Amino acid sequence: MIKINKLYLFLIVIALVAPSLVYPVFLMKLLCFALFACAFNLLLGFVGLLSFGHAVFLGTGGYITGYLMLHTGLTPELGILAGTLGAGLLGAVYGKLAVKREGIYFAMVTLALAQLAFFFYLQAPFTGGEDGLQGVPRGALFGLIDLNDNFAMYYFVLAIFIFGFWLVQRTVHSPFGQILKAIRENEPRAVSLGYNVNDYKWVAFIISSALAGLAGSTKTLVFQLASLTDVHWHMSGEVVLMTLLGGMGTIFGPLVGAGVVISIQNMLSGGELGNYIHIIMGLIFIVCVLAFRSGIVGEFQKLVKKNFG
Amino acid sequence: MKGTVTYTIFASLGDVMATIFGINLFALSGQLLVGLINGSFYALLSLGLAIIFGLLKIINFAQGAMYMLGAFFAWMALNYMGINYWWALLLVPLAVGVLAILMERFLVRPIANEDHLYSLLLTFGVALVLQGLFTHFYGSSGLPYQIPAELKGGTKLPFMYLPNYRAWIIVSSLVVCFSTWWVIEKTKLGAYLRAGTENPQLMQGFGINVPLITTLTFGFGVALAAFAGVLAAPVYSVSPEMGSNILIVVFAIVVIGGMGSIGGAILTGLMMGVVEGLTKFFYPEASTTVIFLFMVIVLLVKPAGLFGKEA
Amino acid sequence: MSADYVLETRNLVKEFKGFTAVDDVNLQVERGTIHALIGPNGAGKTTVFNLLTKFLTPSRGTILYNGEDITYMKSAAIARKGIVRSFQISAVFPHLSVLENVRIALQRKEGNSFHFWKSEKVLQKLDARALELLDEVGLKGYANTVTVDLPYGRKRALEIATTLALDPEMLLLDEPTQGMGHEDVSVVADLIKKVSANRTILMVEHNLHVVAQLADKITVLQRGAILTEGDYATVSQDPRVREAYMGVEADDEVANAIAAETAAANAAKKEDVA
Amino acid sequence: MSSTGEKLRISDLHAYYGESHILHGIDMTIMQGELVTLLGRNGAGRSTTLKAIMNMVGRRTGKININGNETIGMAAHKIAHLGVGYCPEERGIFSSLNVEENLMLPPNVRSDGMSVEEIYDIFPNLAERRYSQGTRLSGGEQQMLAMARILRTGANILLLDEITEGLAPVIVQKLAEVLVMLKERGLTVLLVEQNFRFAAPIADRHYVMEHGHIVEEVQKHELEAKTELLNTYLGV
Amino acid sequence: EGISNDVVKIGVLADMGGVYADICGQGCVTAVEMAVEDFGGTVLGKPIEIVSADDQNKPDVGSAKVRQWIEDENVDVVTGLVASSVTGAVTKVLTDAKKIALISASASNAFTTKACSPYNAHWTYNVAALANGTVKPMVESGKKKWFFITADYAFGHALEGIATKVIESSGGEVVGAVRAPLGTTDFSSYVLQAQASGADVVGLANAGTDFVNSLKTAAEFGLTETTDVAGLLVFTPNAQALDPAIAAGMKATTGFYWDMDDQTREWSARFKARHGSIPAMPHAGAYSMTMHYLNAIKAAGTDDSDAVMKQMKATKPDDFFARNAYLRNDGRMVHDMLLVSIKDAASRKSADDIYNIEATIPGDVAFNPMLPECDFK
Ligand SMILES: Nc1ncnc2c1ncn2[C@@H]1O[C@H](COP(=O)(O)OP(=O)(O)OP(=O)(O)O)[C@@H](O)[C@H]1O
Ligand SMILES: Nc1ncnc2c1ncn2[C@@H]1O[C@H](COP(=O)(O)OP(=O)(O)OP(=O)(O)O)[C@@H](O)[C@H]1O
Ligand SMILES: CC(C)C[C@H](N)C(=O)O
Ligand SMILES: [Mg+2]
Ligand SMILES: [Mg+2]
Repeated sequence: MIKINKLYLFLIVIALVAPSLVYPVFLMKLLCFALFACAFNLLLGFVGLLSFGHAVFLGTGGYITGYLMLHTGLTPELGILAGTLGAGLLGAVYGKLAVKREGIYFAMVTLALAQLAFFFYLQAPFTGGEDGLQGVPRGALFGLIDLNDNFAMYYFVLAIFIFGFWLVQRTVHSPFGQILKAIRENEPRAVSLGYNVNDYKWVAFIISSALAGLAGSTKTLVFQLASLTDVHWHMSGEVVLMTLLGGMGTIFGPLVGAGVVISIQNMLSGGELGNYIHIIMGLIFIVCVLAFRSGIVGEFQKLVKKNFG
Repeated sequence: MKGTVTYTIFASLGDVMATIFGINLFALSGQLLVGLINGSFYALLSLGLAIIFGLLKIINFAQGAMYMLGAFFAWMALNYMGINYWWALLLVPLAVGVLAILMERFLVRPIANEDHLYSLLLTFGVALVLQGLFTHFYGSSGLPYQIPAELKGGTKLPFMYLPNYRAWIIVSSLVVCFSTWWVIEKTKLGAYLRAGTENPQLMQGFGINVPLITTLTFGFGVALAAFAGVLAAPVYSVSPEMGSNILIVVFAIVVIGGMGSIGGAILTGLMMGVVEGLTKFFYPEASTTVIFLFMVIVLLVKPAGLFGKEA
Repeated sequence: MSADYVLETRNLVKEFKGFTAVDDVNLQVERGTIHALIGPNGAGKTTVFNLLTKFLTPSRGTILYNGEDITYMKSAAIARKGIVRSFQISAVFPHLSVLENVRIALQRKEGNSFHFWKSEKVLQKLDARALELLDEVGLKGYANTVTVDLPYGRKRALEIATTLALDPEMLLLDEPTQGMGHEDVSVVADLIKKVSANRTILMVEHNLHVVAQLADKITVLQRGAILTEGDYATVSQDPRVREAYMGVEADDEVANAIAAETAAANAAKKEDVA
Repeated sequence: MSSTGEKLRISDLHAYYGESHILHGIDMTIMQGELVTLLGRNGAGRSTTLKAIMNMVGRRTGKININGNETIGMAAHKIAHLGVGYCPEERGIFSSLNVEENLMLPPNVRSDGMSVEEIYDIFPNLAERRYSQGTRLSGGEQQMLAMARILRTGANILLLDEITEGLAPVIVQKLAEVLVMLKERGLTVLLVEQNFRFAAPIADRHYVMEHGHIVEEVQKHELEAKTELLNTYLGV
Repeated sequence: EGISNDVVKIGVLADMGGVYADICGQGCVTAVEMAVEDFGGTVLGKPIEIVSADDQNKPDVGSAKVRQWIEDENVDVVTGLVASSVTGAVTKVLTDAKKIALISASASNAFTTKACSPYNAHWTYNVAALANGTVKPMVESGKKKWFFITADYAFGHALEGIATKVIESSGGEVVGAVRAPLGTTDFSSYVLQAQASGADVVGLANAGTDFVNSLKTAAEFGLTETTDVAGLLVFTPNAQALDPAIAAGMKATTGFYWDMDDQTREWSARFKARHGSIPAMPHAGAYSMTMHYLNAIKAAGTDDSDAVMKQMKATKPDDFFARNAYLRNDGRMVHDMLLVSIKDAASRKSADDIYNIEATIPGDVAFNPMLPECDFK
């Protein structure tokens, strides 16, 4: 217990000083994706549901926040709140449909539903289509702190991330989380104990989509832009990759996975290798699945257990 | 009354349009036929998925990439080796099937006992790699492929000009789909397949070489996609993106149909093509989403799918 | 005074595409008894069970529970009314501890199962009751064991403890001893006996020893219809039952053994009463 | 290769499911025409022994000689063709096939299997429900079908796992008769049973397993003398 | 003032692997490299450095990259710029940072109209030039009734919109339009609708694979035989991908054709030797605008954006690409465009020989006049 607390303390200190060492916008991007991956991991890692359309919630949060910030002059915290709620609402609708199917079907249903939304956003007038919503103002937090300053923005994003991260942890270790665990272990038994398992999956889906929306809303503020990228199925694939690579069902896996994937993308987007980005992502998928299923954090934990446990 | 309608239709074979309730019947029939053509591709692809799913219990996310590969191989065969369309139609599915067999043997089988979500992710990775490779080497603008000389031209139907090649697409894919259905539902080999689907280990115990059947089935399911790819090459441009676009739609179709039966996969595929065609006619803006909306409705009223068995 | 029936069926019929699996069955389960359903293979026992627990819908007829018509109620609703079915498949949560297994069942009534913002520590107040239940089935010492590591028979016991946590009024057991070794069979039989206090149990069972030992009343089904009813002694003497189910030339040794057990059981019952 | 001698010889058989080591060096020999049972408590490894013979476990080492062929390195699907018929504990009826298709499914491994008529004679329930979907049968009917299925193939070494499970006593008695009849025809049977009362009168020999080891071998004539011992092993 | 950070850093942002990769991807990088080499590799004694990145046609990826280039890597100017959506987002970032955007491949005319900025320079072509170049002469020659198959996103809408204006102002009418989603593979039902519309001309307001697929389908269903089909935006790689039997005779407007004269052939040969294929118009444009930018630095004696921009507008670009050219105050580079027609198979001497040049369209005819609010001095 103490060890864990020390670890958290250490991480927070690093997070606090990081922006003076690394380009802050990069860090903010990382935090947004880490939050997105944490939200996704709540479903995949702790309920065993592979949502292959999670980008739709990231994007929905982003569009709502972007639209409101552009056209109503809301303060950023309210804009983000609205985006989060909107994504959660969409999650409620999609989740209700998706939990009717299991396993691979669940993955296909979520993917198809996300594609439905993608086409909607592509055609709907308020999203700006391919252009996206550009020039979204960051505004002033509570009307006081100007977020156009990258440092101010960074600490705001960090606070949001910590909140999201905490909520995921809390959910996993809550009475609700107990039932989720039971459902993952033996679904028919949970049913026979009188639990309406679809409702539990549904609530988990809503929490996860709202958090994904939170990540999207935040990301829109950081980059001052909401676009189709965030609702595209490639993005859904990316978050799967982050979680898988980092270690699904682990606490820090999504964080590590997001860090690695974002860094790789950053590295590749520069040079000659840009061409290879899909090939490399694909190869990572293959390698992870074949040899590395527990992900970086998972394998590390195994190693520690073997040598010290 | 009946007579009058018929009369109207026949009388209008010239350039007078046959209209009922303000709907242009000729245009409608045209769209229906076009929908059927698209449905043929959907049917081939979802049939391939269903067969693979049946025996391996995995969804082959690379099915779209294999379709793309089919089209590319046809192009490469023609341009590098001078192999014409007809040979390609035979050889390319074989070649892609062989690749699939290697993929099954070296990538899919090692994780056969893991959660099937992993194989979904694995095949997703394969799809990304294939798509990336072809984009890298051939760009993304698409490559041209000629309609074979024998099938150039078309037939003037009362309601539309039907290119011969499109007619060929419908006929050939229906023949392939129906033959596949017949083998699986009506023959002893099919019984092995169906039983192997449920309990491969026991089938082994009965003396049936299930790994071989599994591998061949995977190869065959993928070959169907490649076949569709070769069929598609002359009408859609051969491009790395062609597979991923269609695959998600096919996924929705699979959810609608429910993977319950081989016949169901074929029928749903054709049906959704027609539904899409109708939408393009009545309300084109929704044509990209109609199949997904249809899926939503099916999920609401019959979660297991139109042909799915209740869990 | 007419007997107090917990569960009754009236002219229950189930047809599958022209095949009548359950044919006009009038079953009456008396409160506080152990009632066994036996009969040859394919007689319709499992089908009756599925009808009672709403896994199947009757073609005709009514099902009454405490006088209330539950014929078309959903299975989750019935579970909440107090009819709980146990499954043959190992119905445990393998990677949770034994204690947690029981706690999951207790948690339902707490009404906090959707509280994702609370710490799971709030569940600790259920531990005492969970331990009590584990004690009842002799698993107290295993409370912190991970469930996969339990021997087969103990898993069975755990499953029953979990079921009891729901505090059911009526238990439906489909072949509870199937696939068990002799030792486990008697453990489970004892357990059933033990938990039958204040409850009603309806079970399907092919193991005549268990039936003889436990059942207060036996209904014999054949080809979907009730052949005969009564206590073990009556039923087992019925020549039709012997022919259709037990076999005409029932091995004397077995018959004797059964008779002895029945006697012992009856004796025990009388002692209970006294 | 002798037609009368050993049909099955197992030495130092180890079997694993993934990481877990289940069988720890099994040795047994079964002669033609013998009916041998494997007794033991739940989880002792009896089913695993049969599965290991069929090469249906994760990994196995040791020697398994069937009808004179060493099979440890043999692919699973080849084993049946040595004349082995396996009836699994969980029955394995196929729901996508009807009863008759299920019955006809396994390929013949030898020519002298029972005819379908003969089989329907033994199990009249099956005849009655022959066009029904396999898994729509009642539990007991499925058990009958699973047994019937391998009688048809002509296999002469039968590995039977808990075949009386869930069957009404009448049918159990009928099965006992069938096994005796098969034995008389010269078939070799390895029977996993919980139902000792069923097995005792018809078996020639018994192996007792515990924790993946064979701990005792009991001949038919020793049964009486070793009752005590069996009781402690099996808790009868 | 001199050169900031002692280096001139040029960022090339393009689509390295997506649907526009052949139009302006690695090829644009190559073209910029050629410009820097031809310029001599240094300016005012300081090195010229090139960094490049893949925008994946995503506005967010592109703008994030550019932000990082500016804030973290001291990039002075961004060139390439393909998908209009990316360009829109990027020019916002650049304008905020007072850095110059040299736009080569984007089609939208927004960067010199409603999203104009003193830091934008839009080279090669735009939708207005396409409409004026291709559509106007056709309407004037009597093809009055038009039907559009339009790519259903900003670019397609813009192209259709501006073409519609041209048609109507020239006395024609638009009898209908269908919007096909980006990346549609099956155009048959749209073609059927076009057929049923009774139009004289079916305009393809799309680009890239969409253009190729829609045209192929039109030919297959016999539309090309009964009706004129006009491709509004045709790049050479797409024209090469088409069966000459289908495409022959089709007219298109382009900002550049490699085989125009000796000057273009000389440069194109060098480009092909390095890149493997003949240059499409954005490649040539990328070279031309980089060259013009470097010349302006040299002349201004500084790489300060305002000074350089002023210099760029003051001197006329003149090279193999830019003919009769000048950079207008709104950032529009006005130059002669070409009206070409696609050759049939028989008259092609090689695989690269695809166009006949039909006419030269003077820059002032091709491009719409400057808006007063965009007149940045
Ligand atoms: N879904 C179904 N469709 C068709 N027939 C069915 C179905 N379910 C059961 N049957 C038939 O109904 C009859 C009764 O089956 P049931 O499972 O109730 O028998 P049972 O008494 O439980 O037998 P056992 O002791 O063998 O388990 C059987 O002949 C079976 O084949
Ligand atoms: N597929 C499997 N994976 C892992 N362990 C297994 C598997 N199947 C069986 N085991 C384990 O192997 C051991 C022996 O099981 P086996 O099924 O052979 O026992 P058995 O003697 O047949 O008992 P039963 O009466 O339960 O059939 C048990 O501990 C069981 O948990
Ligand atoms: C490269 C081109 C096809 C133009 C691109 N579609 C744009 O949006 O400007
Ligand atoms: Mg039953
Ligand atoms: Mg067993």
